[in-house]
Amino acid sequence: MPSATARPRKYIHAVRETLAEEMEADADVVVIGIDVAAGSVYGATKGLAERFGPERVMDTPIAEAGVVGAAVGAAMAGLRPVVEVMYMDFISVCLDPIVNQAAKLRYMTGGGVRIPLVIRTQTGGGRSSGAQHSQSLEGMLAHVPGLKVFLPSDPRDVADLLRAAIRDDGPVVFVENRRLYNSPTPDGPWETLPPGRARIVAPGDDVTVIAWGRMVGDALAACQDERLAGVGVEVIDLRTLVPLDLETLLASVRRTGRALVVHEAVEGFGPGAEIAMRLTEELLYEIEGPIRRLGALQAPIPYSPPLEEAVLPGPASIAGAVRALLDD
Amino acid sequence: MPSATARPRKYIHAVRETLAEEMEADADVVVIGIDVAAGSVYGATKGLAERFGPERVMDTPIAEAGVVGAAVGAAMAGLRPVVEVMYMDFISVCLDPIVNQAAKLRYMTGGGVRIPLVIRTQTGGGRSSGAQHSQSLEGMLAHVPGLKVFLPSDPRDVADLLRAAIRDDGPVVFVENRRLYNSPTPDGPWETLPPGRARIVAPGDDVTVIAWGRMVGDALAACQDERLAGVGVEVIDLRTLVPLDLETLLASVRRTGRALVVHEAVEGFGPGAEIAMRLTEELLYEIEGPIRRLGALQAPIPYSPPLEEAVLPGPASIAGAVRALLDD
Amino acid sequence: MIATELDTLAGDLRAMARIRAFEERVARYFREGQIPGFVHVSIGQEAIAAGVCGVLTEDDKITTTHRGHGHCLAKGADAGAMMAELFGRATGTCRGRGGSMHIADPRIGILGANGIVAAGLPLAVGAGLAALRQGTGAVAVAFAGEGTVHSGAFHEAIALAVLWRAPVIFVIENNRFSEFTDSDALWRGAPLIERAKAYGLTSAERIDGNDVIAVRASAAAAAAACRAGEGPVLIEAMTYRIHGHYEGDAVGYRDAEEFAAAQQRDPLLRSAATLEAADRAGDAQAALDDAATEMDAAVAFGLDAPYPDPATVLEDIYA
Amino acid sequence: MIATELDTLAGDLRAMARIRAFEERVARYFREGQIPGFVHVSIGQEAIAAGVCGVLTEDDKITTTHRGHGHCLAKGADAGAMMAELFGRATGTCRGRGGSMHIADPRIGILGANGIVAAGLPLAVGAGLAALRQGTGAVAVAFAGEGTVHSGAFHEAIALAVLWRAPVIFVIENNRFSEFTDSDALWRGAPLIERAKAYGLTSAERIDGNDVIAVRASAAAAAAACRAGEGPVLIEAMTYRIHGHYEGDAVGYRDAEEFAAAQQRDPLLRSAATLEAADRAGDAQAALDDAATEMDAAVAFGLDAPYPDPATVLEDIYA
Ligand SMILES: Cc1ncc(C[n+]2csc(CCOP(=O)(O)OP(=O)(O)O)c2C)c(N)n1
Ligand SMILES: Cc1ncc(C[n+]2csc(CCOP(=O)(O)OP(=O)(O)O)c2C)c(N)n1
Ligand SMILES: [Mg+2]
Ligand SMILES: [Mg+2]
Repeated sequence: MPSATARPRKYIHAVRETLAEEMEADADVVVIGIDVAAGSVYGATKGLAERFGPERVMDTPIAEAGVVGAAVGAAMAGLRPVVEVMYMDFISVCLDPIVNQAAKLRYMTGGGVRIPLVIRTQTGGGRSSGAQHSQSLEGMLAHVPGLKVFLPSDPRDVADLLRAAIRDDGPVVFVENRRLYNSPTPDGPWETLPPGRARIVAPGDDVTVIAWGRMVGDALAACQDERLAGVGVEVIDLRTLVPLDLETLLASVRRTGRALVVHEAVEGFGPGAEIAMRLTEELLYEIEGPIRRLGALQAPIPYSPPLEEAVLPGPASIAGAVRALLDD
Repeated sequence: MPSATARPRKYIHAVRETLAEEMEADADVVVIGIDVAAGSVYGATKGLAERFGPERVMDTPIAEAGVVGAAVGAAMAGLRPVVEVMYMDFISVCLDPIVNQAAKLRYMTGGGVRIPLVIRTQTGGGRSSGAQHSQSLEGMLAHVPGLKVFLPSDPRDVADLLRAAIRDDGPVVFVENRRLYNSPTPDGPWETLPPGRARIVAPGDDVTVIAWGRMVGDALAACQDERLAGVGVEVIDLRTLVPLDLETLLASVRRTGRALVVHEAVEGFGPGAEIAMRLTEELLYEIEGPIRRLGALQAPIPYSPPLEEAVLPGPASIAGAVRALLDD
Repeated sequence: MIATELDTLAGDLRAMARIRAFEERVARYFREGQIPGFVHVSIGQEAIAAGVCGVLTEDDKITTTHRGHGHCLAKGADAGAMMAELFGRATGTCRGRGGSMHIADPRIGILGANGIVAAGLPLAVGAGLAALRQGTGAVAVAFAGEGTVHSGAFHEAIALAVLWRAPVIFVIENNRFSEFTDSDALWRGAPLIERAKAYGLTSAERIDGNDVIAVRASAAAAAAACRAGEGPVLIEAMTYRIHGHYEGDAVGYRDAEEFAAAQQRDPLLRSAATLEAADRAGDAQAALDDAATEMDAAVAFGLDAPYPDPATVLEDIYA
Repeated sequence: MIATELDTLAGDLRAMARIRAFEERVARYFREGQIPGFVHVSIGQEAIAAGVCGVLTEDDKITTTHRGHGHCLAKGADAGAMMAELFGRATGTCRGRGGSMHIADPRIGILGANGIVAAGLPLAVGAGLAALRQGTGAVAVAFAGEGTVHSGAFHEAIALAVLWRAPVIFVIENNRFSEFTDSDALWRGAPLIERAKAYGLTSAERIDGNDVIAVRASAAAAAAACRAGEGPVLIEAMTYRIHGHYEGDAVGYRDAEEFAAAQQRDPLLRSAATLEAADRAGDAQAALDDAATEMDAAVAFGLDAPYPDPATVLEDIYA
């Protein structure tokens, strides 16, 4: 539960308010990125510059490799930078400081250094943003030892996980979903879970659907599909890809016997393969059919709405895939 | 079989001679990279500058993003560049032109352009090259629609696949393994296979081991391990990750009932997960135990030899993993 | 001005008017929700596209940015096909795969807009290299915003172009803003053209990017130098972004007085005034009228066009 | 020269001699197969490490390259622990995880050597930024080879350092070669220091990197400027790579005459000669002797040290 302020109303407020709280609590927390003083393109950092000044909310030129590299160096030297990479697709221009520096330098120095760095970025297909502004590349990052990868779907988790990321002494990639920015904080209790703990967002005994980010909501929506009438679908929000909460997943699938992993990322060589495989390895003799994945088709994300819809998973295709599992 | 010249003696000669042959055959083929005129660090391009001149064998500054980007543009405009990224780890500094440009521009232009580009790079752990010069990152690339990924283990395949890559009208990442550069061309027939066709390098009926690059040799060596005495191990050299020859793999595993995917890449969220999962999906009711993966441990590659040995797969750990499969 | 110069100016005004009319319709149909995604228009910057592309042939290549409609139109892309692309239709220049930010027509040398800032610069260097190696005499133009100049790709592209002596014209459109930021606030040191000269570019000049006559002259000299093997060169064209960063941007950061002054420097008004002063007001009016007619037709073509068939979605990924 | 200057020079010679003795042993033990991987030694370039690190405190940070042993030694890293690291031992500065190319000791401000060319530059900018924000008065030094200057990371690092006015000293060691390439062959345009000034660096000077007195003076001025809030600055230190790119490089590309001339400019000989001329030959000899003794002990320490326990291989990945 947020420590000081009121409950954030929306996903994007959770980002903003948690940043503010952590900046308030620790003078070493600085926010760095393109146009962060103006709030960046979705307004996630709005108001911070006015409150904390340009020395702690630092606009940068379009030079992401240098910026992220500098953030790594600043983290090694005692700051706790929260650096924004505006679209996840742009990790392509700053992968080295993420993968070869932030992720590895603690190990390479034999534990000699802490790198308390958060790389905030956002993704979210389905709005015709085109092939270079729509990718979900979390699988690439999860593959790199040394990086943690958080992907909240819910404003409460945004707050809790962003706080945990900022307080983590190692690098965390924090992936927001722009299509969730306006989603409201649900009523009900605020159950804080640590990174590495998945959340069962809908209980069910017949089949497990594992998702994160925007796909959690789509999975919940899929439960309303008439093809799944009467089916007990357990929907699990993974929340963090690294660390991975295999325990919760195993317990669920052990009970349901069937599972689908859903993600916006391209299916082939995607993150779902690891999850599905880990479950299969453990539960081969207990499952009632192959654990399956549903990700984006093997294509760059097209611009035209009907094409993009054909490429990305959504409630209908999730429901279809769950139905197919049950009929397997 | 190489078209004009004699059979290359070694893996590295196959690179060099195929480049020379293709440059001879097509004036649009140019070689670009750091120190390529001097042969680069392992000598793969040695002699080409003398033969084809500096206009076709172009040394570059250390500016990989610019160089690969320029190669993409040159390919769009009619050349067939073969650009070298000296170590696979360095794709981190030039991922954008690979992932957001080369891989996507054909699609994004509605098929309006061809991008006949080869990105040659090399990997190969086990020689204390350290965390930033030892990574096998093929999984990241295979996840990107639009890229083909070739990883020959054998001088004959180097020649055949490099030729195919150069003649391909789309981008291909061609991953050599530096620890194989000195490996000799085996005697015996030269069976040319196209990309997308795996090769059975040792037949067997009890268990299938799927590998590529240096791991193919390690898998063969594992067969000699006393723990596998009398076991019919079928070793398959995958040769290309994209396109993926699922058919050959399925046929083998259908027969053996057991399979292990081995790679130098880190196991978690690695390329083996996709392969193992695809096989499992198809063969769930036919396999005699979970299909397993053996990759590098979830760590940056350490420098010290005993540590590095602990992290990377090798004949002993492969044999152990195969044994465990059989005992499952 | 002599008659042929006036003819040229009238032609350039036609090109500018086409861009203006196109962009105005883009803004409108975006606002009305008929164009999906996001769009960045080039209103106020038309003279650069018109003047530079005016000296190019179909063999020459261009790369551009998220704000690339004008460059594509001026380079010869069909307005109807472009509009269809923005509407996401099957008959669009990219068959609906690209959209505004990725609009392209490689068949006529338009290697495309690019969603990654600065990514087009190395592509243009490569295209220039290809022209050099194949001896075609073609040049490559990289259009980029002034926000690009801090990026590594800008630096590497220029270093390579200079090293290879590639026939590349770097056209930096300095429209004051990089998203919501005053670009001058991010700038330190000598003016860009001084930096460019330090890289060893043959020539680097800062010009008034709202004066199409100046743009054309600078581009013609640049292209001639490149074709003569004396490239690469850089042009910093000073202009002003009249709309927001993208349509929908409330531009709260913009200085009202500065904006008003910038509007006075409108490149179309300016060219029209020159024509009028030379008694060729009719040419000016015809340029505007014809552009309106053409772009209305383009919109109609686009809106009438069918959406792509989802069954084709996996085409053209591999060659 | 006055006595205190001679004392300083004697001290710098000690630092240089330590580096030389260390590197000679690295080359030997690598040749003998006792050091795995590959190693890049800095023989001939010692004056830069000694002169620059001579003006730094333990709070100051440095980042360096694949050729970083000298910088680490001069910044205060323990030679025995470094040697143990190169031998891959548990008592190495990085517990055997790093090796030659990644040698580091963050506890004393050595943020590390780096295997990715130019990656250390942004890291240093960040360290400088941290010093600025935390008001520690510390400076950050980025050591880099002249091969670095074409890379995007160089450009972006300098742009950011200038924008943030970060207390960063960019020390570009121009040792003639970038791997097997004559770096001049890749250079076009104005000299580096002119380019650097165009970026808006407060100062940029080219110095004789084999003259430790000049290096120290330049570095002292640079550090003072940075501590006074006037940074960042750049120093291009001209030197010559006496060994190959890595040990084992046959250096077929090297001009014999040029090499012979470069050897005459040996920074150690030069400093020793100055001391001898001032009747302090004893200091010079002691520097060499003590260095040999220290480094023999370092080798012995390294060779005696245990290998890391493979059971610890998964430690220190996550904080
Ligand atoms: C690598 C990268 N970083 C950030 C962005 C987001 N972005 C898109 S346009 C833009 C500003 C570009 O400014 P400028 O180059 O001046 O072009 P203008 O928009 O003024 O035409 C930014 C930051 C991007 N597309 N790519
Ligand atoms: C990004 C990247 N590209 C290429 C290399 C391979 N490489 C290692 S050192 C080097 C040359 C560096 O030259 P310079 O900067 O002059 O340093 P020097 O070796 O002379 O000290 C190259 C190309 C690398 N390590 N990283
Ligand atoms: Mg701009
Ligand atoms: Mg050098």
